[in-house]
Amino acid sequence: MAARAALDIPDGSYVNLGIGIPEKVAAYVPEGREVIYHTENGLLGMGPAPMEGTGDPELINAGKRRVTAVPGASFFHHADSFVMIRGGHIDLCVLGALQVAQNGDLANWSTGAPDAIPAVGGAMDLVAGVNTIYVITQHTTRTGEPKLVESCTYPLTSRGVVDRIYTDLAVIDVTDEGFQVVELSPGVEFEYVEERTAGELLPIPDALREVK
Amino acid sequence: MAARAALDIPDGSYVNLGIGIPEKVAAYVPEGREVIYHTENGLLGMGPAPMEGTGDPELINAGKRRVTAVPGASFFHHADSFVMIRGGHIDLCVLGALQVAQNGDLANWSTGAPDAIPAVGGAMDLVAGVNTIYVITQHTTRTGEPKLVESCTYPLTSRGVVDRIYTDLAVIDVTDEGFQVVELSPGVEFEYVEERTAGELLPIPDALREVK
Amino acid sequence: MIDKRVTSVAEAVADIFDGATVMVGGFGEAGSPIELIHALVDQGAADLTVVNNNTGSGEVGLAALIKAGRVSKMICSYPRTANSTVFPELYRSGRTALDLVPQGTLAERIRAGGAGIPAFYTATSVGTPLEEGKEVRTIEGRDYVLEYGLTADFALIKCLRADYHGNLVFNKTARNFAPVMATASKTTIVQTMEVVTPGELDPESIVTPGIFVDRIVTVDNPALESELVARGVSYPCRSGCRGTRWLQELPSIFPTGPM
Amino acid sequence: MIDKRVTSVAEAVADIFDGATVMVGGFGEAGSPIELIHALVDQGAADLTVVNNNTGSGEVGLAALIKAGRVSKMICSYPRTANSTVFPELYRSGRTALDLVPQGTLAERIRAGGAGIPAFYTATSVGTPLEEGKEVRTIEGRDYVLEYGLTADFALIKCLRADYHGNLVFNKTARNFAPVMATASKTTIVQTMEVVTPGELDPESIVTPGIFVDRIVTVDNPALESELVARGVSYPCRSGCRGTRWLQELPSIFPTGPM
Repeated sequence: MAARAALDIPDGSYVNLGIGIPEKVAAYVPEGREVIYHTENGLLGMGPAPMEGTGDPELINAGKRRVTAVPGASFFHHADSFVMIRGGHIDLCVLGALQVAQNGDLANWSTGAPDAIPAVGGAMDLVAGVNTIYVITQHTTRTGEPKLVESCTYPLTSRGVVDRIYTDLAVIDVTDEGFQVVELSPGVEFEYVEERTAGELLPIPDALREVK
Repeated sequence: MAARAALDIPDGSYVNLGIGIPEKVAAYVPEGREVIYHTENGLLGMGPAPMEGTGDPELINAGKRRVTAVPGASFFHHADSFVMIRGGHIDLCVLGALQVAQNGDLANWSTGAPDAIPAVGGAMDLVAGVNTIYVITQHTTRTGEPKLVESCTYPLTSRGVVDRIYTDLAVIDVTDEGFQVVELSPGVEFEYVEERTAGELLPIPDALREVK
Repeated sequence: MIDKRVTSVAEAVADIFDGATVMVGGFGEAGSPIELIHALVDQGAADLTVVNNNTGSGEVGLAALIKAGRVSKMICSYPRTANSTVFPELYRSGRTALDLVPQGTLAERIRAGGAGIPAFYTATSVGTPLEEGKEVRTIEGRDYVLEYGLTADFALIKCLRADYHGNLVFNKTARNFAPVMATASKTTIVQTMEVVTPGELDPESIVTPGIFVDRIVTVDNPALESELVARGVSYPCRSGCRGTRWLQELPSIFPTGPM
Repeated sequence: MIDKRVTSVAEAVADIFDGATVMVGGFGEAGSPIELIHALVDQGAADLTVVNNNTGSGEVGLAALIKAGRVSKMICSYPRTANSTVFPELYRSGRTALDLVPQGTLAERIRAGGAGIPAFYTATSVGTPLEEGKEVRTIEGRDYVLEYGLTADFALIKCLRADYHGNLVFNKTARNFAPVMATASKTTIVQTMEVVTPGELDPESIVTPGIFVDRIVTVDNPALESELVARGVSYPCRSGCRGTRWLQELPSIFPTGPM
């Protein structure tokens, strides 16, 4: 999924990668493209993790793991970092999700369980401010429940913000008509995906199919 | 006037000096006091003017004259500069005035004349944000009109902000009861000042007189 | 003469009072002023409202302060972190309240508090449970919530290098919330690795001008939170040792002396 | 490959369109991007709304653009400066409108525009004529006016040194409005004295990160506005010379070549 999402990141983009699988996208960006990674705790120009046991404990990413800084990087404080996010300067953000609704609503910060400690971090700021929002997620939960849904039952992160979803089964755009499959994973049939999706799922349009 | 005002600037203060006579205050701060000057165009730690014909045309004060930077100075952008002003971090500001009312209202940016080009600069931000506002002004206009008035007739810079006024005739505090003389210039009688003041003017209290 | 140095972390935090609001710098361990926080644990002030992005980890630093029962309310964006066990317990038992604020809104509210901006509008949290109870306003066709500036009585922050006028520079992503917290607090207390003479820091590169700083204390060899947590250390240690010689009194755990 | 360099000031400003809003850096001559402004005079875009603290001086730089009749509206705090004669004439004749904004409010409105803050409250201008027509709100007992974020189509700014990713550092008080204007404009165009390779600028000291910058053009020996004004020079010169060789074509005034 991370590798597939990486193909869609344009050369020259400023990108924020969420914690978890989205972080792995950086490793798959095709040769020849230059992408600059932002981490909301105050670094533009984030590089890969340092060798195990090295690095600076005060050079970390939003997931609080040690990272490096590439040539041309800059450090800044938190308010300035969110100027980049809230002000619409970050081109693209790749996030995880608990649920995505067919109208683009995203839930990715809380299951709403009564004993859960609520924790939101920068997720709401990112989806409110970044121009293009990609989601990477397993197509269903561990217990087989659809994560692509008609409308979210978990507390929302924001309304109508998701542009594209990369799952283990397909690449799916959020459109006015519903979930639009644009690509199926190798060996996966449309009907198989449809059964595991709770919202309106549209098959790959013929025009798109012929190009492939 | 500038010399007298300088006596009242406490050691360790962060001070913004307005354009004109207020600028001269810096030259009179008593030996042994360390005062740090702020200029709203992005410098904390402003030093005196450089020697004629030297200096950097991009190291200037709010009056657009060349200045220097003292050891420990810092440069910052305009929004950060007004964080210092609006956020209440500057201890004291010395400004010029067209009129001061006995309730502390200040008018110092426009005569309201119909053909005047209005220009406000940072005056409204300074009086809204700085903790203590001193005014330096001639006691009357060139034509002999009082500049200390019952209420301002010129457009206001802000309401109820002036703490103390240094004129060629006296040092006067703005109090709930009106203009309170705290010091008369050498050889000046209270009645002489009173005749040239339009608002309520209170003589030096006995207690204060005895201390002197 | 402007000289903001104080001689010890104990002196630096001596006047923090019960019921105070305290902003604490750091994002995870990066920029966490761990020695100032431990001095505050020793000092004893209680019923504190603490502003930090997280709630600390293990039983040192901010987590030690929470564990000691001194924090009646946390204002933060992400109280759930790996190794963050202290806060969840107190939160679930109702002894520590939580005001959850999105990270960018938290940073901007602190910046606004320092900038004399009492309130501002942002699109963050619109249409979510965190919008509840807030004024929503449509500006040019988009909905925004009204958020208020946040100020504090004290800020505790950590920097790399300071001059004794209080000008500060930071280390990499340890900068995070510290510069805005310094602007938003009545009294800003800084622990620094090194103090230099005014003029030694490049005036073009100073991140926090001295006007925002009140006290500076040198902690030239600060503890590393992640290492302490990995080794299961608590503050005070389980046999009660505390103060600046705390780590030295744990020779079996730290045979090479202080970290 | 990220390389934001363009080869000439003419190319840098080529797409500025009639009716555009253009933020122009500089406080007086400090930070004024005079060569970019002259390129804009030559380019011909008209009906511009210009945001700058002042209105230029003499008949070069911003004053030249105003004199050429290209500016239908100025948004500024202080249009009245020594040697500022061009704007007053056009203002009095009604050909250039003026939106007067207090300096700190101007800076904060630009910062808000760049930060995705559509509006904020400030005490500045409360109780004055500049409050007129604005919403006033009482927050914790004090009155504040509502001010809106300000954005632009283009920013023209000047810096000391850039890398070709667009990271910028500035010279002393020439920094002024440039960093916030860079954040608030769709297209930020920078003239720099020098371009270096990414990595050559200290990442702790970069003032404007490259994310806010779109185009960089090297002007290694920019003209000094105050000197031009003192010598009574106009742009274009009175015999019509213009472009980057403008100054060289004035040998009698500048016998030593370009300044």
